Amino acid sequence: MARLLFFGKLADAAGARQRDLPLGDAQTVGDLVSALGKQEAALGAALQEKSVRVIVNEKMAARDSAISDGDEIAFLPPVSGG
Amino acid sequence: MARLLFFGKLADAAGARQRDLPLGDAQTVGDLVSALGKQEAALGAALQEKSVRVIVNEKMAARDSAISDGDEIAFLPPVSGG
Amino acid sequence: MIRVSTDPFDPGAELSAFEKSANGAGAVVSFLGKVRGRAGEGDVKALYLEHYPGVTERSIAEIERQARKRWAIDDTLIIHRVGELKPDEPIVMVCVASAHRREAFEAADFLMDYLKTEAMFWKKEIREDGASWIEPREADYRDAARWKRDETE
Amino acid sequence: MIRVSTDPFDPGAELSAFEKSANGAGAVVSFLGKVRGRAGEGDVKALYLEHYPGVTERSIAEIERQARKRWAIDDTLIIHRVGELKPDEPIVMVCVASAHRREAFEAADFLMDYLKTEAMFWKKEIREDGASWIEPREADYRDAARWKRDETE
Repeated sequence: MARLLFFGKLADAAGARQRDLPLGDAQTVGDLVSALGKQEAALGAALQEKSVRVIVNEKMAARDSAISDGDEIAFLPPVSGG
Repeated sequence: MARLLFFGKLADAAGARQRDLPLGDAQTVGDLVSALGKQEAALGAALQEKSVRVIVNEKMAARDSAISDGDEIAFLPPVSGG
Repeated sequence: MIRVSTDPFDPGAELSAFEKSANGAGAVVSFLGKVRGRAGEGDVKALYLEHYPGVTERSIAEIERQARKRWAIDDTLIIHRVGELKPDEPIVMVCVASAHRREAFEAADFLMDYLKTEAMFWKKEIREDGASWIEPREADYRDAARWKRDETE
Repeated sequence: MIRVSTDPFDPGAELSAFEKSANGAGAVVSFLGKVRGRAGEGDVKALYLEHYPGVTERSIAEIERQARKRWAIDDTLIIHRVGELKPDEPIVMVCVASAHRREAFEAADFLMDYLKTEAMFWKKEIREDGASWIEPREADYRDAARWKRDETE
């Protein structure tokens, strides 16, 4: 089980700001996004956008970063502060 | 009689911030500075510096600007605000 | 100091405390951003700001570290509101104290450009006719890019 | 608003009043200059500032007019102390409100550069070892020249 966090417009796409999910066969961030896309095409497409950054356990990660049970995996759309 | 105003270091050179003075033969700012310089060489030299600006009756003036009785003639060294 | 909070803040009181604690600095530049009541698409009823607690604060600390590397800064203050904000409410404030005004101006300018494009906030605009998530404008990216250009010159 | 006065002013209170009256502006930049207790030549006991009443205020109004011509400014506040000032006392404050932060930053920066080199003030530094009239540094003239360069580009 991993904890997924969705920020900004990605929370709208996911229908929640947070989701606890069994990782199944997914070994990387990319695997996880693909698996999600199979169930929810719109969410998968939103997460696949190049502008979306991924943070695993509060550290910047890439699509091929390894993930495992207990991880906190955050998906970040382009920021807009100030 | 004209009123002369000296600002900043020029007041030190003149020994006063203000001086009321008969204009005598002086018809321009330049004449007045020359006449002052004959009595007070240091003051004359200070007023003659190119960086010194002259304001007559609150309007920017030049060395060849005409002056007459009742004028307020101000001598301004380089400014330093802020 | 970096403060991310749902609590409103008072810009005058913040500047007052900052400039007093920065005695000796000579130059203090502040930037204050307030919620605008009008956007391109109509009247704004509110903004809603989200952040990633912990990670957001560290992203700001990293921006502040970069500023301190580039300019001789005595002190900084960075405040950012999150949650729901109404028009005219202060949303962000940056103060920089330095010995010289040029350094203070540039560092504050830099901090704001980077807060707009790098700090981890997400902003939703709530209008009469609906709501939408805001992304940096082209001009914001251009502003931030000025500092990168400088680095390579 | 332009204010030249021997009275001390409170930067926090000034910013507070300014930003509230500038509601709708979105961006407020302030610059605060304080008397520094150290100069190149030693400890500064006090500054003494002179101005030419009436003429000085008009020279500032002319600088402000130029700023409004160049940038979309909602409002400005320019405060300058004269008379005797002690270290750490606020000496000058400039606030600019605008719809956009870039305009507010540039206008405040410009106003300060011109206040340093064009506004009619004369400043005497009173140190332990004597007193001397200050003139703008080479860097001040260079800073002010940036804006003239821009005009011809």
